[in-house]
Amino acid sequence: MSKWRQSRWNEPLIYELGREGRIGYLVPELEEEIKNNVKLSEVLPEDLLRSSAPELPEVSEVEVLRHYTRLAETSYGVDHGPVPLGSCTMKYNPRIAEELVLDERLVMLHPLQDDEDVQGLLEILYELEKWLAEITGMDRCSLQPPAGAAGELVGALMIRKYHELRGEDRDEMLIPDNAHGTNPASAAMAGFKVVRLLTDERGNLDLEALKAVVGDKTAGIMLTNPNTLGLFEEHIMEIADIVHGVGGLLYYDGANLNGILGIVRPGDMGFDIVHLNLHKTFGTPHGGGGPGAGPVCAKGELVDLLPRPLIEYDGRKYYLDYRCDRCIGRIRAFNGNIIPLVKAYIYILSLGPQGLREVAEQSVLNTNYFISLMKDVEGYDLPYDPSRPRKHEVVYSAKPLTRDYGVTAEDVAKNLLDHGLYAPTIYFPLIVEEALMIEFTDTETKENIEYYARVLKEIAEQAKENPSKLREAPVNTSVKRVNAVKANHPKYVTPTYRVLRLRREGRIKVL
Amino acid sequence: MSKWRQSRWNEPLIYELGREGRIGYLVPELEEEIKNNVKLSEVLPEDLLRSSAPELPEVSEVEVLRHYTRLAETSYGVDHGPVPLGSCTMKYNPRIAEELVLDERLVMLHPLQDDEDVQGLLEILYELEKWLAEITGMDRCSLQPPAGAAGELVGALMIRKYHELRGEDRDEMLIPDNAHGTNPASAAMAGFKVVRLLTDERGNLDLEALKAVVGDKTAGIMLTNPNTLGLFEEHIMEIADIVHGVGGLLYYDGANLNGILGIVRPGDMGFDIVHLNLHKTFGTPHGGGGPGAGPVCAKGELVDLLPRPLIEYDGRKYYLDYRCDRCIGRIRAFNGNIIPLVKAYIYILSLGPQGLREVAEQSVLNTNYFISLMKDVEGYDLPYDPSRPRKHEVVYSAKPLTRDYGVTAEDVAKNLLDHGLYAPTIYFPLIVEEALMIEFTDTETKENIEYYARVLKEIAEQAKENPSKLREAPVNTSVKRVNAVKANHPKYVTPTYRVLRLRREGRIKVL
Amino acid sequence: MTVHPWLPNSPENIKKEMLEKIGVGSVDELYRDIPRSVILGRELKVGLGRPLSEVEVKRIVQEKLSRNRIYVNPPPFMGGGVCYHHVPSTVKWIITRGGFLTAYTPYQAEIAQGLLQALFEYQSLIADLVELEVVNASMYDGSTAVAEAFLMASRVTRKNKILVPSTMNPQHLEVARTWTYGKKITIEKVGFNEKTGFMDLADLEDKLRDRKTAAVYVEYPSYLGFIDENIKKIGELAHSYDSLFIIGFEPISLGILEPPGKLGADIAIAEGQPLGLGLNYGGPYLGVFAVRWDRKLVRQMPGRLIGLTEDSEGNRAFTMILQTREQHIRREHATSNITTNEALMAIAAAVYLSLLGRKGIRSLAEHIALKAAYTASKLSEIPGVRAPALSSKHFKEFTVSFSIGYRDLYRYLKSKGILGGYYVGDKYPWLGECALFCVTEAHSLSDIKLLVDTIKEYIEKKVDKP
Amino acid sequence: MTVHPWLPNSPENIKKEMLEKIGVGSVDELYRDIPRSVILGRELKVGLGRPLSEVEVKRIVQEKLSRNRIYVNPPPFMGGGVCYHHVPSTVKWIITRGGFLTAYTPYQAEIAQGLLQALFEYQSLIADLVELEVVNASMYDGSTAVAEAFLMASRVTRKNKILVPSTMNPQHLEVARTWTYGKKITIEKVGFNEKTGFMDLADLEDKLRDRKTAAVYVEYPSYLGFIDENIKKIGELAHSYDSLFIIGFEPISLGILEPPGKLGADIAIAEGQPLGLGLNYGGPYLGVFAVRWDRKLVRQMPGRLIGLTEDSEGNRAFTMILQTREQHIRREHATSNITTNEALMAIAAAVYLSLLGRKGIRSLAEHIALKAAYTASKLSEIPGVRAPALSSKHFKEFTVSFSIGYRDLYRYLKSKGILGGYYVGDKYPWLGECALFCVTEAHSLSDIKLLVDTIKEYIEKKVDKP
Ligand SMILES: Cc1ncc(COP(=O)(O)O)c(C=O)c1O
Ligand SMILES: Cc1ncc(COP(=O)(O)O)c(C=O)c1O
Repeated sequence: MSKWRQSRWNEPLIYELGREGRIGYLVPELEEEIKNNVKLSEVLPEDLLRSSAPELPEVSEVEVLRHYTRLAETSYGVDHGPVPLGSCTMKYNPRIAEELVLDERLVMLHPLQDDEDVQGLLEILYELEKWLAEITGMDRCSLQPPAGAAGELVGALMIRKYHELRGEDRDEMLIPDNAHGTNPASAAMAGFKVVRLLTDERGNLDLEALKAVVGDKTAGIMLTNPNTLGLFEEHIMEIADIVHGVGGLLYYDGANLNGILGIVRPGDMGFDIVHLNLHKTFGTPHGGGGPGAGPVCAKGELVDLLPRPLIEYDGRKYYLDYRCDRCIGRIRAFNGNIIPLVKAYIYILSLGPQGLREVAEQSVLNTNYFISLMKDVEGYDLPYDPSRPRKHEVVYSAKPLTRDYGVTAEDVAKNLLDHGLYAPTIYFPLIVEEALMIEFTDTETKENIEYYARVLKEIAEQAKENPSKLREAPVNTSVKRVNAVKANHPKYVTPTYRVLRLRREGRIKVL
Repeated sequence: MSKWRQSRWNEPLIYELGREGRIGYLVPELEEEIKNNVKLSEVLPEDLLRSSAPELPEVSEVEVLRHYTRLAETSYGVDHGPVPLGSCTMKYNPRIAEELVLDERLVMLHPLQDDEDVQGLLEILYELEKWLAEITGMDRCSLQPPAGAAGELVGALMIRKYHELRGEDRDEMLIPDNAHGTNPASAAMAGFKVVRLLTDERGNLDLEALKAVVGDKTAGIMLTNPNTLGLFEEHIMEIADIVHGVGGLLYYDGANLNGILGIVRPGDMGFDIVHLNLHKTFGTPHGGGGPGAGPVCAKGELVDLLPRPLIEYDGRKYYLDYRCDRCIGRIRAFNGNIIPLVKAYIYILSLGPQGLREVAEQSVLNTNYFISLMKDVEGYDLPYDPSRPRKHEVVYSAKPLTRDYGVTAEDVAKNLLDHGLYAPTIYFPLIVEEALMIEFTDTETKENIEYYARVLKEIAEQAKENPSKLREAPVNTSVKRVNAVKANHPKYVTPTYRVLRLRREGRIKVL
Repeated sequence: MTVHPWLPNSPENIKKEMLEKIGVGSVDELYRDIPRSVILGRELKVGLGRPLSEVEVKRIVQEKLSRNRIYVNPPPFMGGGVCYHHVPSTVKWIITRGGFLTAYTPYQAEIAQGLLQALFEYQSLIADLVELEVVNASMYDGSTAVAEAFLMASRVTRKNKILVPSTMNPQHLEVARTWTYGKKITIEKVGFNEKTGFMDLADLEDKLRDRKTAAVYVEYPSYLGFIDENIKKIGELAHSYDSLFIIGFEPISLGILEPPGKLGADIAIAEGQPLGLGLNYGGPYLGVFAVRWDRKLVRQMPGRLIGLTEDSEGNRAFTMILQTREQHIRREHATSNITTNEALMAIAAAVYLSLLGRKGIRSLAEHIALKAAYTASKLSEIPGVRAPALSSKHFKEFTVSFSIGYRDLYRYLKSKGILGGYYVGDKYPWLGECALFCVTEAHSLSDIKLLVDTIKEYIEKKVDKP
Repeated sequence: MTVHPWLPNSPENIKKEMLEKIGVGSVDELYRDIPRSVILGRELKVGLGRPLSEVEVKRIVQEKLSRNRIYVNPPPFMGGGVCYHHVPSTVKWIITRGGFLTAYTPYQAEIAQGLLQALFEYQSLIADLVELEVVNASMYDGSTAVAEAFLMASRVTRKNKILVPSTMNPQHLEVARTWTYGKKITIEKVGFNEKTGFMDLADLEDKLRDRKTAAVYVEYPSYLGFIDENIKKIGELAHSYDSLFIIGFEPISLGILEPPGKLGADIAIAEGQPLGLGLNYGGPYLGVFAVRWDRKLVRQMPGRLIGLTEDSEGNRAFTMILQTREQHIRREHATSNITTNEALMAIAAAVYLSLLGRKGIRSLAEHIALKAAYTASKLSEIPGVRAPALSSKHFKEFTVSFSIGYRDLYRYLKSKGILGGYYVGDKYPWLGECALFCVTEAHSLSDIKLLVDTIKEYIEKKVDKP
């Protein structure tokens, strides 16, 4: 049993802290001159004044600070150790970027300030856009989408608009069975019907199946390459030809770019539109679920469809260009998730071309090194042609453990936690049963990769000897296995403290 | 048993991390022009070139970051919970101060820049000095001493010089038996003989004993008031008269000022020289042992003796005045521990006079509330007239527990740790056996004070039932009870990894 | 490539060991399945063409930032959907702790309880602020929250018309149009009163009568700063025609204004930026999204939800709930495609609301309302200036209309170090030369005086010699 | 007084409960034992006379900071005992983690293992840098480390003369005199060579002959930047007269220069600022203090020591060791009065040295040595300029002497945004108009060119029209 253990504070809810009368923030005192000259009753509509104060806790600054400090220290991030969540590219977030973005000359900029006030920042964004276009092999990028999924929606809407502008009525979006859930969801949001494509046993797209479904309803295809199995789609050029051949467009989900940075470019593979996840590939932190940034890049005439504004340079000055003749419109208010964008700028600036390529090579090296360590570990299958090198990630199946000892992918995950390691992404992609999707990224140490493989081996050995023990994990985390059934039960489901309070008071129904 | 537990990482030494070839910091590449024009062999003396590289570890940035993050999260600070170390005044460190001092307009100032470059900072320091003089009731302050003990040394040297300048030969410094160890140590460093004064049963200085030792050898007395028992010295004016009466000076150890801020001032009690601990009373963080700041203030002609430079204002400009006709000289290089000084400035500015007074009242309220909670708790004595209200702190004795069950103050401390609470200062002051010196300060919540009292009660109850269990504590911290004997044994003592390495190689003797 | 601090396995000796174990001679072999024809075969043209040290990067970035202009003394008076608020130091401190900053979405609940609890508390604090029971863990920003609310309303009601105020935040409207474009939702503006800005109730009812309206949307306060005093009636009208009622609120104003839950809102959304976030030139911000305790609504909600539950020993624990709405499970049938959201900003808002508490949020709201009204009244004393330009009541943003051209005045203010209001005369022509000003707790009385005096001075000069 | 965010028990309702339990009617009663005559009885005159909000405090402080002038582009060229170095972001990150920042001295080892380990690693990294076995957990700064070394040498040898270089850092000398004043220690300067700056060995031996010398002190490199190539001989001489040998080193230079442990030092001290600390207008800095593995020396060491040991189950653990030297135990017989030290700065140094590692420190040292030498050589090409002013070899600081008055040139440089060298002509008159310049990794080639060109330009102008 690992000696690691997580801290445990049994931290009360913020509502259970504090006392009446306490505050954690001093509102500046209103000046006498103002107090004497304006009265609240004249300022606000009387019958819209709040009848009862919001039921917020009353907590002092020190209590707030301690509370959230304790919570932060009971949350495992990349700063604590490996987080090899496949598809998530959880790499080290360089501190230089974290430091530089605290600058008030960034944080205090109002989004509607004139271009002349933000020349330095626009230059950063302009250069970033150029670099992203170069990295993807595209012509221009919109930096506005706040995340990958938003980028996908942009792409899907661009494809929709593209066909509409050509007077074509195409409502089918082709998406492989191993695609990330955001792909079909985004296509659906853009009004497309989703046509599912199959994966062949080498882990490539099944070309025959593709050929069978393309046609004049085909608006496009959404692909990620390397795919979610970590395999490079070998027939990408054929796929491009087939889809282009029927008049469809190719959309590239850039979440898996890390392993091929500087080696192959989506644009060169025939893609027309690409989104990038700066919070994956370009080292900006994930913040426990965001903020991210999901720029979208496009080629040729599709550039006109990108959401506005775009950043332009007239040789003297940078400016935001709002002209939108054929563009899909605005994808969000203002100018994008600027802070992550600047972090990504710092990331690329720091690494340069050689560094970015090294990132790719390291991430692929790490994946395949891990595979080599797992070679003689029983209990885990490597589906889809184990002889093919993986790129940024690899997907194992814990099916042998499930079949033989009733130990599931989830059990494996929970046992990894007990060793102070974050678990892989599990049960995705859907085409792999009991999937364990592992991505060490470029920033994981050889030693930790070895440790991870060793622990997986130990788990498999324990599965033979004492499988029920494995199902009790985790025990070293701040709580034991969490009850998800209760969490989702209509009688118990508790999304807020307000619900808990009202339920206790009998003032709320079963959901 | 408390459910709290500290995280445990079993973190290796930084030496045990990393691999040959790794680095965590990129030195900028030297420009070709420079490489081509200077050669190392010509630049440095050949026979002083390092013959073997220093045996530092080789670690990547991510490893360094994780390593020290894990260590920081296995270290308990005020940010985690109460740290009621008596005499240390471990209060909450306001984040506004922590934020504002990161400003490059502070951090990048070279200490030898002209006064005209640092007018803003000098204004801060000038105002801070004025405020500290007002708070202590003195005329001027030197902001230079980096800590309380350094302030004491300054004070002791000023006293020495004062008598020398008057042609008097006085070599005795009077120091109470309950004084902090730095007082006698500082007096001795300044060349004084230390004369120990006794405490009477009310917790005051024994006046008769004092009268018996004063005389023409008396250089001065070092006192803190309230004293280390948390008791205000009731006869302070008589003491001042007695010491002044024989030509001695009064030095005030300001470590215990927190409970009387804005209520009584050392200057008004007859003290001639005062040091303050900004890292105690004025909310600057202790940093695990520093940096601190220990300004020294003086009255009347003693101002001339303060270490130089002082900050002056000529009506237009602030400047550093280095003139030193009678001053004791420099106590450190450059201008003081500027960052903590600015934090203390922000602290005072934020609270204002009402806030500072409230700080005092809250700290006294907290102490006496705690005493009231402990009234019916058996096992702990409150020596020295329990009917007197304490000020910033209170000292209990665990002697009943030791006597009856063999449970020592140290055992009590370790059991507190097991509840996620920091321990009191123990075995100080020396005049209290099995001392537990508890100072909640102004920033501790009523709830935590109650919890602390409750846990002390539980410990006393457990002492009756199962004293040996108490001696096994702590068990919830990252390690169990630490072996101090081995740590100090001449055969094992290991102050550095170098010693460990050399010992393993048989290349080092017993110390 | 030399060894890099961010790439622990980049030293040649380590690479060699790894390649040997893998059984290949070089990393290139691991790329063997990539068709040669698509291999780039040259270096990317990015950065300065080589890896740079921190020393160099810092110099470059800081040089660029030095070419931005910020307004500190006084802080920006510019409104337009977002205003400058003070961000408490404690908020910044917390969101730079590694456990929050560098964590992923809490897929593994047991090792991420702190993160889950913080997000649960965010949801809870917002729920109590708006008096609606269910709040998701965040949308991207206010504008996409509006868009998602429209999409959700359409799913819930199976209708596809949305009625919005004519004065609606134009950027939000644009965004909503983009997001709903694929779903063929039409967004229609309801008539309004040019003096007050209020929605025309008769026109609203007219437009509702076909019962094709999925939802009526109201801003509270509105983009132009006024508070539509008919808000309750609007909600009632909406409901009476089986439409949902969506309120877009300003979070701090709820310290003093009746919450959406009390006004009949089915969905309430907001731009959460005022809750402890920087201006950030537009992002990251925070999309707040809340709905009533109603199964039909909750099931159709977009985004992530954290819920309270127990661990196997009965200890309180948290985990992600109702995931069957989400893309990773429901794929094309999901309620939204969102996954990465603005979690860290939600935590910032939780810390902010915790610091303020029930008393703090009220006094902050009062403070702002009074200060803004005071500023408006002082501006109105200047001949040729009307503030607010509308006769209704306002919270923190308000319109100011000028008898002279605003753009020159704006430039003059900038020359004096003041960032004036955001020009909206082009978008709301009936308001004439008009701009959106904003006053918050960050502005002192002397900041306000400076603004007023500078405008006065300018206008007097103008009038003297036109 | 209103409720304050930093004072959780300041609300009246809470106070009341507490007072009741205590059994007094007001807080005043808790002060009843203070003689009325000394009670202040009025408000203090501090701050602005009232509590201020963060909003106000931030404005006030930032306004003041805006009246400081920093040199960023290029960074300061000023030497004089301290130089500008880049502080890696990781260092700043670590020392702002609450577990380090807000902890006290680790009196309770079990709950403070992380802090203890970090300090142990600091000691260890320095030990390997200097090749001496014992390092304390820090002194206040370089100057007080010198002073404590002199005091320690006197205790160890029971002698009270200290011999120092004539070129010694004048501030350090002043500080050492202050600290040793009570102990009646005399500090004597040894003769030196005006061309090289080296110590005069013959004079040294003369001064040692009375065998009353507790220690000989050498700076390495010296305050004036040169490296005394006789350093080993000086140590041998000191030892041959039963004196200790103390070296004051520059930490980064040890990446390339022979360490004190190899040069015979008994004690080595340093100003640790180069190891990841800001300039901070003079502090906090870091006093580095190391001694040889010798019982007599270690027992007389000042300051705190952390040691490696085990817990009751045999796991590795850390704790404070050899505390019987310290004031809290030995009181007037302690080796020093120090308790609060510069622990957080020591942790910064540990992080810095960990980041650099054995290769990094070497390449950084090489980089600086080469860049400084290059700069000096370029300056020397200007007519009327000699750099270094001494003929010996230098590391990062170096003297530059001018044929014209330096103060005007200095002002001219400032007018061009350049912070020039620190004037030392007054203290070292034989060097003429001379200043201490400093070049580090933070200076780019174009910074250096700018410096050289600006000086050249000024001198040419001067010579044209004097
Ligand atoms: C393959 C893939 N595509 C798309 C996404 C969606 O990106 P985001 O989370 O930035 O919205 C993700 C990540 O969650 C992903 O892994
Ligand atoms: C009563 C007392 N005096 C003096 C000191 C010494 O102050 P410092 O630790 O700042 O050197 C302390 C704290 O350690 C103290 O508690």
